[in-house]
Amino acid sequence: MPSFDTKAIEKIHRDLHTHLPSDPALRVKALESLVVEKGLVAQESIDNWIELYAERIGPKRGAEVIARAWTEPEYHARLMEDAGQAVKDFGYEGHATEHTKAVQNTADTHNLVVCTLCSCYPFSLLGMSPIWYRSAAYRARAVKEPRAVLAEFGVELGADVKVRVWDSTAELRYLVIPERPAGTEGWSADQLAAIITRDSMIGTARDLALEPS
Amino acid sequence: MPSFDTKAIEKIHRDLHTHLPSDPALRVKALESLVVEKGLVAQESIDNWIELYAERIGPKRGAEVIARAWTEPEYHARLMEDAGQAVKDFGYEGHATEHTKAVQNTADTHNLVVCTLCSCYPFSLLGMSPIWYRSAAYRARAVKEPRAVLAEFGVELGADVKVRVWDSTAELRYLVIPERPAGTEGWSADQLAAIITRDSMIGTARDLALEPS
Amino acid sequence: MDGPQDLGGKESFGPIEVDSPEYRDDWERRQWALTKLVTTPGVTIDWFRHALETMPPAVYLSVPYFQKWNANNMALGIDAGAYTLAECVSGKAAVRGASPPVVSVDECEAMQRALSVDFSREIDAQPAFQLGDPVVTDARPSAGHTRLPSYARGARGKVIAHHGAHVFADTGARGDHRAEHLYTVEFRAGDLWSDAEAAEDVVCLDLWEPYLASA
Amino acid sequence: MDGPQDLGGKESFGPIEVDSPEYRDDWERRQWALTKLVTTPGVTIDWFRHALETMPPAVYLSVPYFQKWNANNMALGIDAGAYTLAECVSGKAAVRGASPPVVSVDECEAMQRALSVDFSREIDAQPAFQLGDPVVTDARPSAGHTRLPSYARGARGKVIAHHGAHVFADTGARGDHRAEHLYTVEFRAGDLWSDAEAAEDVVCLDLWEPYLASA
Repeated sequence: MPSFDTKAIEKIHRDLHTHLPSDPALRVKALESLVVEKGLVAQESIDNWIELYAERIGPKRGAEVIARAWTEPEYHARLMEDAGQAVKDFGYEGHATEHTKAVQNTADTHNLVVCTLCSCYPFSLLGMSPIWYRSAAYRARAVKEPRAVLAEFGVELGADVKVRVWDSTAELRYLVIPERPAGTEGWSADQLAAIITRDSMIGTARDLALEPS
Repeated sequence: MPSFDTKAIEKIHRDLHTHLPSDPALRVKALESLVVEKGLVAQESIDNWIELYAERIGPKRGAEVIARAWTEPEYHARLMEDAGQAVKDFGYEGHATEHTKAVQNTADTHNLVVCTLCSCYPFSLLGMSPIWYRSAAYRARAVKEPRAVLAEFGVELGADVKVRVWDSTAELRYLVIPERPAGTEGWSADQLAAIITRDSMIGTARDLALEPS
Repeated sequence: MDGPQDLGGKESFGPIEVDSPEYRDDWERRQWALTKLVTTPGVTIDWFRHALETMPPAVYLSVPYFQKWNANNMALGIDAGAYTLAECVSGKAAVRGASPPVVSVDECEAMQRALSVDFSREIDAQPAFQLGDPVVTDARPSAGHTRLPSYARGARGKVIAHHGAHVFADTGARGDHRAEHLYTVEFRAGDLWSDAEAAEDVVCLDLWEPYLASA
Repeated sequence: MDGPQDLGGKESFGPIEVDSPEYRDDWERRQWALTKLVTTPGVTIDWFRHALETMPPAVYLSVPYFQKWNANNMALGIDAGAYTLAECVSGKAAVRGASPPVVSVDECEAMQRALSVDFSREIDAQPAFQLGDPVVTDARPSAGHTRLPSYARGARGKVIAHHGAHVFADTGARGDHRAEHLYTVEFRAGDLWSDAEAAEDVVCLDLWEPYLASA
């Protein structure tokens, strides 16, 4: 059982830092060979988990959910009411999505999601997070200078647009619903899903292009 | 002239980090050879500055000041009133001592000095600071858990002794006056100065031994 | 606690690598899988996070994200007695175990789906705050793990949502799964930062009742 | 600003190397001398400190102290046009200068003595606070350089000394040498930390008037 003792775990971390090689590839190899030898996991299971995230779980899921919300007002209402439940229609519930909240961009509001204390992310809906989302720079700056951050992503917001930053401090996760672009009237949900980008669902992109990127 | 521009200097620091070798000895050699070639300093002056701190400026100065205060009540009063002025009797004014404040340990009070924001120190009275004084661990912990810090230095304080931590946040510097130990009645100022340690003037030591360490 | 993880509003980190991928190296993918497939019994999500916060700060800030997870998995396992430091360093098990069945991709997907964990709980206590209530956050650093970031300490905000009671992170990190009422609190940027880009922008945080007082 | 220098109360740094010497390597002594002997015109003590705070945080926390000073001397010189980045990297001057006279040890000592600098100033404004006054510090992070550490933000304390007006660090870092009244403020440990070792221990800080309000 864990000790739940701060000083004890801090000491273990210092010891690991002292004794492990600096190359992270070697460190991961050491842990992998240890847990495989101990019989805690089969090597092939690791490959399979990687395949799962490479093939099945990614931002396409979130895009499908949002495209449906754009085309079905009733689903949009359910998504806004309880996104964690609404994504279960697709079987897309999973890692860190039980308490998901959808936040809607509008002409005068832009939403941006961050986790300043670790790197919480709705993995089951968006797949693995990009490195920048996990970086100190993004975590530090998104809450303090969201407009400067957005500008680095190429999003220039006017003073007439209010920014709402969501810092994922508890077990709620956030999914930004971008605005449906003009010129997509009559498009199918599949067509719409194809133009919804990962960054637009985090909030570091705003205007969607009509061509898939 | 300096730019006084935070973003500009931050960028320069990042560039230096990218382009300089990681070995600090090489970095210092580069700066030294650059400023010598530019005619900003003579190499021998650097040696002389190092000799100054090796031979003339060190904790012996602070010890002399305190020994005099122990033996001359009038000087003690002046030191407590304005230590920056009082040390000028010895010609010990200098780097970072103009606004020095002496703080007196008593049976029920212990003083401890730190600079959490950089590593301010009364160089002209105590010489170069020890590495631990400049370390993140000391700077982080001295204000929050001074008793645990003191215990690491071998000082165990009872609950009847109140700790006063002085964080040097402005241009005031602090000099702890340790308690004069019993058994030194009749000692000369020179004899007394010999038992006053650097750490006792920072506050990480408390009881002085009767033998010079 | 004021550990290296508390990054909100901290300065001097420079530009964001906006084009960075999900992974730079293959070991990152493998560590991600290892963290999900090999868990140490009794480790709560909050103890996992808290353990990560106790890494040497210079290391926390300088190594890639999944290197931190690697160290944390080792540390949590050593702490709980699942491995020894020597085993982690050598990568060799003192005692070999029987190889477990392979988890197929479909089974991995089912595992992933099962990670949709409900953190809400029914509690007897009535919520202390209502929607629209002005609140002020605790000004002092927490003694242990907390999810009240330092940039939002001693700050005034407004309750904009109540989520019922959720398992409380601060006690969860000590293995105590009590629940407390959880709210979303909205803060004006101008109330958080003296140099806010736009004072009427807002930052919203999910905060448990013990962090809050009436303002 | 909330930079890497703001270490008071931060966690996970581990034990103190209580037996560490003044220097570990000869280059540390040489850098110390270089910093004192070669100054860039117009650099204030506060701009020097502020510049150091803008180092990449992971670097600030991981390199030896005088390596930071080395980088800072280069950065300040580059910023002010005294050197170029290329010169710092190569260690070669684009244009050689005439060698200056050697500063003898006695002259070094006289220079050192002259570093006893009076930072007090006469100002017209009357002090806003008197000895014994209860005060509360600003709760928000400063926009730029500040000497109000984050651990003492939004905290209640008591004025125990007034030092007249001293050159104000926050503006000094921008080259503006105005002065503000300076006080020593005493804080109860129990008012700063939720897990103070002894609530009645105290921490004293020297704080300028703009950091303070009546409590």
